[in-house]
This record gives sequence, structure tokens and C-alpha cells, in this order.
Amino acid sequence: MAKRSVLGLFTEDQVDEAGDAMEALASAGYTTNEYEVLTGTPYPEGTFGEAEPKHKLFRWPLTGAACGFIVGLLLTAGSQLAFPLVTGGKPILSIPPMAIIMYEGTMLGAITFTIVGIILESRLPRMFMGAYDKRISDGYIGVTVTTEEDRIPKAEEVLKQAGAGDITHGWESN
Amino acid sequence: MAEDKKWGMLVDIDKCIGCQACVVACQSENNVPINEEGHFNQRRAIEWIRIERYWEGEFPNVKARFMPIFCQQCDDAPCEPVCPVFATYHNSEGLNVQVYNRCIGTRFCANNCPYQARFFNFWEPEWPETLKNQLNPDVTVRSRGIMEKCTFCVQRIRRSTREAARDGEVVEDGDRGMSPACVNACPTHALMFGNIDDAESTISQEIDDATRRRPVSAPAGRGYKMLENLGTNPNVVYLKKVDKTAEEHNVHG
Amino acid sequence: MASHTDNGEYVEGMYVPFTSPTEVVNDLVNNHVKVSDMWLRGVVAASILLVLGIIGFVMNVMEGVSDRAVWAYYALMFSFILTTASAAPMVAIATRMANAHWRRPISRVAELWSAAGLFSLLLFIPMLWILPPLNDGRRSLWFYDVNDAFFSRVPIYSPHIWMSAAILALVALGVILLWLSAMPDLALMREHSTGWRQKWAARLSKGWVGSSKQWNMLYHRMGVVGAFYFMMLVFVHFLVSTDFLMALVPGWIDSLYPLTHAANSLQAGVATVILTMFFLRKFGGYEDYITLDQFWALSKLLFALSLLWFWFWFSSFNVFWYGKKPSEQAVLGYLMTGAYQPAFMAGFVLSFLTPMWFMMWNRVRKSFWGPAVMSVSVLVGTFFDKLRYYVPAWSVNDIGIVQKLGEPGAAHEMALDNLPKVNMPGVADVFIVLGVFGGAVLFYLLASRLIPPINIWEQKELVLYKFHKAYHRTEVMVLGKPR
Amino acid sequence: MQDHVQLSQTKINDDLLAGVLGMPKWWLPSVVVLVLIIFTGLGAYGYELNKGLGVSGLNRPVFWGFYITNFVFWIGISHAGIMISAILRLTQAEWRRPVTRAAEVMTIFALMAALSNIMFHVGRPWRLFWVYPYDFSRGIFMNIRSPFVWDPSAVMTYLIGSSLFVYVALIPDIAIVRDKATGKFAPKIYGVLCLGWRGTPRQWRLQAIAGILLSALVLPVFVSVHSIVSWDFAVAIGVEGWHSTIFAPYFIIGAIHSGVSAVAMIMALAIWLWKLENYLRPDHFDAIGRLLIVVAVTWFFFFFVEWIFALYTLEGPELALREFQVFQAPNMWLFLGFLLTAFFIPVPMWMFKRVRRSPMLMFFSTILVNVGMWLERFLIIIPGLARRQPLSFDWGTYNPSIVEILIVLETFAFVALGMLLFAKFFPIIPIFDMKEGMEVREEIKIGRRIVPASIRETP
Repeated sequence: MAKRSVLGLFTEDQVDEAGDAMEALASAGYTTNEYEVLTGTPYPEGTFGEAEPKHKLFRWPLTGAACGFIVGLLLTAGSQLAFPLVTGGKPILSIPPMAIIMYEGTMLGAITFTIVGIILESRLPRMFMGAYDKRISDGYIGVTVTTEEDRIPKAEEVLKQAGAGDITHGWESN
Repeated sequence: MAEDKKWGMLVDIDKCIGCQACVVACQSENNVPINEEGHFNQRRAIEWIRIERYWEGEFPNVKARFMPIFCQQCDDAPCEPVCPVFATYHNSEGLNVQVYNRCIGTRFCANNCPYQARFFNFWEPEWPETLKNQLNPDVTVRSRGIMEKCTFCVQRIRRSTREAARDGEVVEDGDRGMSPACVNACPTHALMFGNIDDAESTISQEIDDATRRRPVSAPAGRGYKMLENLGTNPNVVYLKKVDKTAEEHNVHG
Repeated sequence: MASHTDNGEYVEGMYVPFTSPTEVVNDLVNNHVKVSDMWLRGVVAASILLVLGIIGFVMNVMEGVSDRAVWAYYALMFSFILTTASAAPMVAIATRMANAHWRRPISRVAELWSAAGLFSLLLFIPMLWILPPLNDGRRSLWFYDVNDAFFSRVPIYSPHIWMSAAILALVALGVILLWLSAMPDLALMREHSTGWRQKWAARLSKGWVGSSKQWNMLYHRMGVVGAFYFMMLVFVHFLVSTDFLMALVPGWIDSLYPLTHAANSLQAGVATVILTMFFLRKFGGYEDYITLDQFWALSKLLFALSLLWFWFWFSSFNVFWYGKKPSEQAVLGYLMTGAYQPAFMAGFVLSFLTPMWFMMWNRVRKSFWGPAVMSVSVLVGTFFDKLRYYVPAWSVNDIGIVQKLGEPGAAHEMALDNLPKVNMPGVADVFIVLGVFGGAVLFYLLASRLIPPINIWEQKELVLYKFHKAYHRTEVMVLGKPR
Repeated sequence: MQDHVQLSQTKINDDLLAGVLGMPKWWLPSVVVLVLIIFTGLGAYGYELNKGLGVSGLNRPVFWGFYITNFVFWIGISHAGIMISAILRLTQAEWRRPVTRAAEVMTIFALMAALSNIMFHVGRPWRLFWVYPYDFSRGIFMNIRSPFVWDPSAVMTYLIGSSLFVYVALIPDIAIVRDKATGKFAPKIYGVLCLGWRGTPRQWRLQAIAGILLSALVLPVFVSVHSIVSWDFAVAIGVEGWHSTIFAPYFIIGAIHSGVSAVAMIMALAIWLWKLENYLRPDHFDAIGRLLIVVAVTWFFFFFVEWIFALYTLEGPELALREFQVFQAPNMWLFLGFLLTAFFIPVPMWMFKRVRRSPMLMFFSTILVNVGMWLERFLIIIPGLARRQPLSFDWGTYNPSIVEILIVLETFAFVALGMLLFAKFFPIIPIFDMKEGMEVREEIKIGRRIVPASIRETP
């Protein structure tokens, strides 16, 4: 079903109020994946009392490296065995050149996979912006709640109490 | 008569008179473009075989030394492994072959050749109308942008082996006109061509006799290979000039 | 200003320092003045080894200095000490220049190793007799050429002269650096201790009262001396690896090797420091100071340097392998694939493969045992790597260039044509290896009694410049950047 | 000590987006000029394609010339990007913040320029793709034993890696542009480009990790790339002076030398063009100047060792080559110029704090360095190829033709244009990074002294 989202906007120096809002939301029975804080700059972790995000990024580079290594191995060994042409009296399977290209393959795999991992792990690409306010880029802090329509007004209430300036609504669908 | 082939050349500096007949023969046999004066001035002349001329001694008793230099068909050729597209590699008959179609013209091989026996087609090769018809049909006319070099007249080797096979014989050195154009053209027989894997062949005899008790650190016969310290193991053996003053030049190129 | 526990210790992943400088002083001074029996045991063991070493040395002297092959293992150990102990202070110097706070507890741990530099100086003296002068045709940096009018004017003992000067300078710089950085602490000792230690401290602290002028001078001097120490270290490795190693093997012309020699020494130096930290923490009673921060940071460094090890090795190897020059092939065959292949493989696996594979994982890096074990692996690997270079090279006895220099193009043909016989370690060699090892450790242990192994004044600075503070709903670390 | 200016986020947005949202009046003219230069160069290349490489100054035995020199030069420049951003990110140096992106972007365009040089260089560029395992119809793959196959693999890895790196670090700033941009399409386009970034703690967290992790991954690649480029020369035994094991590290450190200089150059330009003196402070120039001293001295040491070992052998041909390099015109003058510009003029200059803190002087000294490093590559490649070796019959010389010169100029124009275009569409200084920098800045009061400090997350 369609969800709605509401966003309460706090000014740059209302950091603690934003934190209060998060706590209030928690105590009002909203789950951590329902409400989020949006900032224009990275704040130290836990500034708003939010939990450290769990992520599995570190398996990405390893998988990528493994794939790249295997591809490199197949490519180098394969191409030399498939076309066994002697050049300069070097062995058909010359290890040092293979090592070089396998190395590059490994690194390429690791990097590309890491990039993909980072994008996916940060929940991007995101199709619907939901409730968002351009002023966040100017340093405002937004606390947004995304939930079923019926629970929206309560959230709005909580945000107002915590001292949110403007309240904006948005459609969310997922 | 050994079945396995390893083509080699023997150059007797003592016999070379620097007449350039080999150069001309090579040009006409292998469709090497005409080197006009301009090409020489640009240092872009293509001579698969060239006679290097070194002056020696002071006037008036000055001597000219001639040294025919062409691709040495090295066993451990530095030019081969650096080609990114396998345009040059070592074939089963010990020849360092150049595949024109594959060449993309990085000129890496030319840098790595210590004998500078490789040539690049900087210009589209051209022949005067009158010479168009004398191009050798057995040899590719190389387009611009690729490398070329001495092939030991591989087309002749192929033809004679083919014909020999047709007549059910095994080709001997030199018969059926298999030896390269330069060898045939040399008036003083300074060049000798043959299968050096075959112990009986004349050339192996000659080389063996000339290069007994190698390596060069203890020189015995007149035989030596060019720039041996680089470890390229050429298949071309040179014989020193029988002349004390020539030695430095010959031993170390 | 910051939230602290009442005692410096290591609380879930973060280092919480002492609250007040005075606590630091008292704790460290007390810890320093009392003689632990662990230390006594160490001294006894090290001395025994040293005695063995002296026996081995005497046995070699019996054989005489004419045959270099006899002294191959001795040379190996000299270079090993030069590679480990002499490089260890770099950890302190570099981190101090980078102004990294985590260095503060361990900078002295690293600097103390320059005391072992004195030992390497002793080790060097006999080598002067063993190595031939230039006039018997050995190659050299000093371009000695019997035929050349200009080059032949070079003094035939240049390698010995320059090497002695360089290593003397290196050791001197090391000791000066140690003394400088120790001055404020010695002053502390002067105040807080009694008996011989107080006298010694009073004499060495040179009337240090800690005026701001003195502090500025100290910072400045330590920077300068440190920079010179680094340059001299590189230079010494440069000389050793050319005139005392490569020059002995005909055809061995590896322009990268001097730098490899230096880079490997940095790796081994870091390993040495990590291992020392480990022991000081386990048996020295410095758990509060040498914490996970130090191990974590240094193991990152060790990991990077292990990768560097491979890069330097491969850069040399690839060029030789691809070039296929006979002279280079001969050298490769002799040093790598020949009889000394096991040593090479050991070096390769222990100095590169093992650290690379295990230290990739943060779990290994961020622990006490991981880095310690890895450093052991690196040190053993370094030993074997140096072995496969020094022992074969020193076994080559006929340098055999003189007779060739006459011929035209002789330089081309300088190749290793006849391989000398494999040089297996005898009893004397084993004794020497153990003895040199023991000697270095002994020097360190003794020095650690004279000078506090933890830098007290830098520790005090740490209290000022690194602390935690509340930030809205979380806690952050504040790092001061003085200067 | 950090003489910084504390600015509000709005101010930062306005300053750093000025070049993107508005259009400085110098922008269009300079783009036009650059495009003209590029077209001239491409025209020259067309002529070369049509007539063959004969129109260049190359000959036998000097088969490699300006193009390869330029290739190596641009690869070298490209190394600064990762050098600066990766190493400084890993060491958490605060002064990295304003310079990282410019450096990385320079990496990308410099790499493209380098690759284009290979295209200009080869005899049959339309078959260049044969060095990749692509052409199945031909029935043969590339020869992986050739350094010219290692090169493409390494350079492509580096190009792809650093481009993605830049993109990931760009996402938050694109989001800012999305919020700031006006008009019909711009916000939509940027919205798509930033993948709907909203700035949740999770996204910031991963952004931070990305910086560290990717730096750690890209550094080894950056080392490998130039090592491999150096092996193009070092593995050759045919050319005197090339077959030296030190080449890999020597090229790397040379690359860093020229690259970091290039970064300083771009910083100065950024100040003048986009009026960013609030963000690129004298401190930053001071820091990069110190870094440059260290790099330059190290580089000179490698240079010294390389020479020592050339002479160490006492081999006739090697000595002849060095003699040709240093004592014979025109190389003599080039060599002199190279020594002065690459080391002996700039380094003494950097010794003075006043010089380090002045963008103008840093700009000119670093230009000198890059001139010098270009000459260095030239002096490594050409004299060796002139073959001062036993077969004296084939000694050669090399005079570049106008075609080559035009094409070399084109590559410079190309990189400049690339930077300008990028700066038009994206912020050339990482906005969120600057904001974070302002955020984490702290001060410790000790007695009367105020010590600059910065906040770190507790490990």
C-alpha cells in the first residue's frame, strides 16, 4: 500500500531538538526504520542519538577481487595456451606477465564491486524522494517519518512538539 | 638428412668486398620500396640487408671495413615478446617471422632490436610505373604503418620445400634455389645459408669449425655472433677478417 | 573538560589516558626504578648468547681473514642488525614529524634501539680487514679502474673509509637523538630518584629546567637530528649494499637494490618496534601506555611496508627476468633459484606472503597477538632474505675482473661464470648468529634501565592534546595539533 | 596556525556553486580558444593519418618520440590525483579537503590525454583495439607477455577506478546542485545523477568509508600503473640506458613530483578563476610546498642513484650514452634546463615560507617543475634511442616536426578544457567535505595558548 512521509525541519543550531524529536518518535512507538534524520553535512556518528548503521560493505571488495583474479588467470593462462607462440625464448606460461595482468584484474574487480557495494549499501538509487526540503542543503536538519497514512498525524504532532519549524508532507511508495 | 630445420647464415667478413649486390638482390626479391635520396636523408630508408662501412686507421693507410647486417633471427629475440599482438614470433624452423597483417605499428620491436634490423613503413611504399610489373608475386607489398625486416627469403624456403615435397624428396641446402636472394647474389660467396640443426650440412660444418671452443671470452676460431653479451643467441655467425687490426670491430660489433 | 575514568587504561576500543600529568609521572617513574626479575632473566639469557657469539667469532678468527667465505654469516648478521635495530628509531622520527599522537607512548621504545647501534658499530670493525681494497679489481661505487688515469687516483681504501665514516655518523646521530629526547625525563629522574641513577640523570640532563626556550630548542633539534638520521640511514644502506655486497658478485648490477635494502630495513624496523612493544607490555608492566592504538597503527604501517617489499623485489626481478642478459641471468640463478632457493623462498613467504595475507584483516591488525606474530614472521623472513644475498655474495672469492679489465669490452663480460661452492653454516656461524642477536638485545635491555623506555614528557603532552568530549548525543575525540 | 575562515553552509554553497549555477565571463572565451587549439591538433593528426607517420620527425633508429614522451608525462601528471587524495585521506590530513577533487578530476583527463597519445603514436591506430581480448573473428588474442598489453590493462583499471571514485565522492555535491539548481531540466538531471541522495546518517557513514576504502584500493593501482609504464623501457636490452631496475620507483617518484606540482598549479588557478581564496588558504599552499620539498628531494636521490649505477658499470656504450646526454648539443641544453627547472630553481624557492604561502610564486615554480619533468622524460627516451652504441653506422638524431608539436599542444588544451567543463557542471571543490571540515574544527585552550584541533569519531 502507499505510504506517506512527513518531514520536520530544524535549523542548524537545533541539533539537540532534532535529537529530542528522534527520541520522542522512538518513545511514541515508531521503529528505527520508520524515522530518519537528514542532514546537509556529515555529523559525527550518533550526534542525534541514532544507532550505528549496520552494513556488509566489506564482503564486496573481496568478492570483486576474487572474480577479478579468476578472470585474470583464465585470460592470461588461456590466451597463452590457446595461442602457444614462442616469443623471445620465453616459456609459454610466463609467470611474471601473468602476475601483472592478474593483479590488475584483481584490483579492477575489487574497486568496481566496492563502488557498487557502496551505492547499494547506502540504499541508492532511491526512486521516490518522499518528504524532502531543499533547505537541508543549506544546513537545516530534517527529521522524516515514513509510515502508514494513519500514523502520520501523530508523528507530525511529535515533531511539532520537539520544535520543528516547517512540516512538509510527501508521498512514498515502496 | 635431419627432418627438423633451423635456418642459419654464415657471413665471412673476410670475403665481403662491400659491393652491395646483396642489397639490390634483396630489394628486388622482397618488394622493398625504392629508397630515394629523400628517404636516406630522413633516415627512413628500408634495407633488409645493409652493408655497414667502417673506416679504420689514419690517412694515408686507411682501410674500409664492410659488415653486412640483417635480421639475426635470434633464438631469444628481444623484439618478439614485446609485440602486443603477436605480429612477430619464433616459428618452428628457428625463423623470427613478421606477420604483416597483425602489425599495428607500435615500433616497440624496433626499439628492442639491438641490431636495428627492423624497419618501419613511414610512407606508403611507391614504385615507378616501369617497376610495378617486376614486383615479386610471392611477397606481400607492405602497406604504410607496419614493421618489416629480413625473412631469410621465407618465400623461397617455402617454395622449394613445397616442390621437394611434390617430388617426394627432402630439400637439401641451396638446391631448388632455396637460399635467400642475398646469398645467391654474393659474387664472393661471403654469405652461406643452410640448416644448422643438420650436423652434416655444409654450414654446420663451417660454423662448427669456426666456432670451436666457444664462448667468446676465450676466442678460438674466427667465428663470433654479434653483441653476444646481450644473450640474444643469433642464428647468424660472422667470421672475423683475417687481419689483426680488424678484431676489435668484429668481436664487439 | 573531558570524561575520563580515574586511571589510564584501555576501555572498549579506545585509549583513555590519565587525567593528570602528575599521575603519569609517578606511575612511570615507579615502574622504571624497580628492577623486574623478568628483566634480569632477559639479561642473563642475552649475555649467554653473547658469550657464545664471542666464541664463534674467535673460531672464525682462527681461520683467518683471508677467506671471505668464512665470514659470510658474520656479514649477514651485521647487515641484519643494521636492518632491524638501526632502522627502528625511524618509527619514532617519522611519526614525530607527522605529529601522530599515537606515537607518544612508543617513541622512546623505538629510539632506545639506537643503543644497539653501538653494537653494530663494534660488529663493523672486523669487516674492514675482511674486505679487499680496490686495487685487486673489485668493482666499487668509487669507479676504481686500473687502466683509467683519473679513476685510479681514487684511494684504494675508499669503500672502507666512507663506510666507516657513514656508520659512525649514523650511530652518533642515533645516540644524540636518544639523549635529546630523554633529556626532560632524565631531569625527572634527577628529581624523583636516588643513588646512582640520580647522579647519572643529573649529569646527563644538562641542567634541564623545562623553560619554554629549552622546549623550543628541543623540538627543533629533535627534528633536525631525526632528518639527518634518516638520510644517513639511507646512505649507509646504499654503501653497504653496493661496496660490501653487489661489488663482490661480477655482473650484479641492480640499480634498485640499494633502495630495496633501505626499504626492507624500514619494514624490519617497524617489526622490531612492534615486537619490543609486545614484550614491554607483557613483561615490562606498561599495559596502561602501550595499547591497542599503537599496535593498530603500527600494523597498518607494517602491512604497507610488506606490500612495498614485494614491489621492490618484483621491480628488480621482472627487469632481469625479461631482459635475459646472461650476466643478469647468472646472478638471478645464483641468488634466487640456485642452492639458496630455500632461503629465498623463506624470505618471500615470511616477509611478504604471510604479512600480506593475514594483515589484510582488520581483526588481525587490531589486536596484540596478530601484529606480534606477524613481526616475528617478518623478522625471520628478513633474516633469510639477507642470508640469500650476503652468504652467496661473500662466498664469491675470485672477483676476477682485474685480468679482464685489459681486454676490450671486458665490462660486458663481467659475469659470474664459475659458481663457488654452497656455503652451509658451521658451528661457529650458528654461534655468531645467536651471539649477535643476544648482543643487540643485551644492549637494549641495559639501555632501558638507564633511560625510561616510555617517553614520560610526550606522555604528558598526550594528556593535554588528546581527550574525549561530549558532542550532542555522542562522544568524540579531540586531537590537538600544536606547531 | 590554521588561518581559516569559518563560514556558514549557505555561504559555502553560494561560493562553491558560483561557477556551476552562474557562468563567469572568462569561461566561454577560454573554452573557445581551447577548442580551437584542439581542432588544430586534430587537424594535424588527420594529416598524419592521411599521409602516414612520415609527417612526424620519427626515423630509424629513433622510433619513439614526442608522443611517447607525452604519454609518459601525462601518466605522470595523472598520478597526483590519487597521490594527494588517497594518501591524505588515509592520513586524515585536514588540508586535503579543498584539493582532493580537483586532483582526481585532473587524474581522469590526464589519463585520457595519455591514452590519446598512444593513438597518435601507432602506425595503424584503427587496429589499436587488438591489444584487448576483444577481436574473436581474427582468431588470435593479444600477447600478454608484452608491456604494451600490461599498459592498457593497468591504465584502464586506473581510469575506471578513479572515475568511479570521483563519482562516488561527487554524489552528495550533485544532490546540493540538485537542490540549488533552477530551471526546468537541470534539477531533474542532477536528481537522476545523485541517485536520490538525501543525506541519511547511513549514506554519510558509507560516504566516509568509501573515501578510506577506495583510497586504500586505488593506491596499489597507482603504483602499478607507472611501474608498468617504466617497464616499457626497462625491459628492453636493445637500448642503452633503459635497462635499469630502478626505473619503476624512479618513474613513480618522478610522477608524484610533477603531479603534485600540477595540483599546486590548479589550486592557484582555482583561486584566480573562481575567487576561492576563502577555501584555498596560504596554509594549503604551505602544506603542499612542504610535501613538494620532500618529494623533490626523494626524486633527486633516485635520479642520483640511477646515474651512479649507469657509471658504476664502466661499460663503454653506457658511458657514451651519458656523454651524449649531458655534453652534446642540443641535449646538453635540454639537460641543463631540466636540472634547473625540475630541481635547482624550485626546491630552493620552496625552502622559504614566504614563497610557499604565495599562490603566485607556487604557481610559477610548479610550472617550472612540469617543464623540467617533461624534459626529463624526453631525455630518458630520445638519447637512448639515438643509439650511441657499437654499431656506430646507425647513430641517429631526432627533430620533432610541426605536426607532433601541434598534437602535443592539443593534449594540453584537452586536459584544460576537460577541467573547465567539469567545473562548469560540478563543483570543483568538494562542498560537503568543506562543510565537514568547518564542522570538525576545534580549539583547545591551554593557559593563554589556543591550539588548533579537530574532532574525530571515537574508534
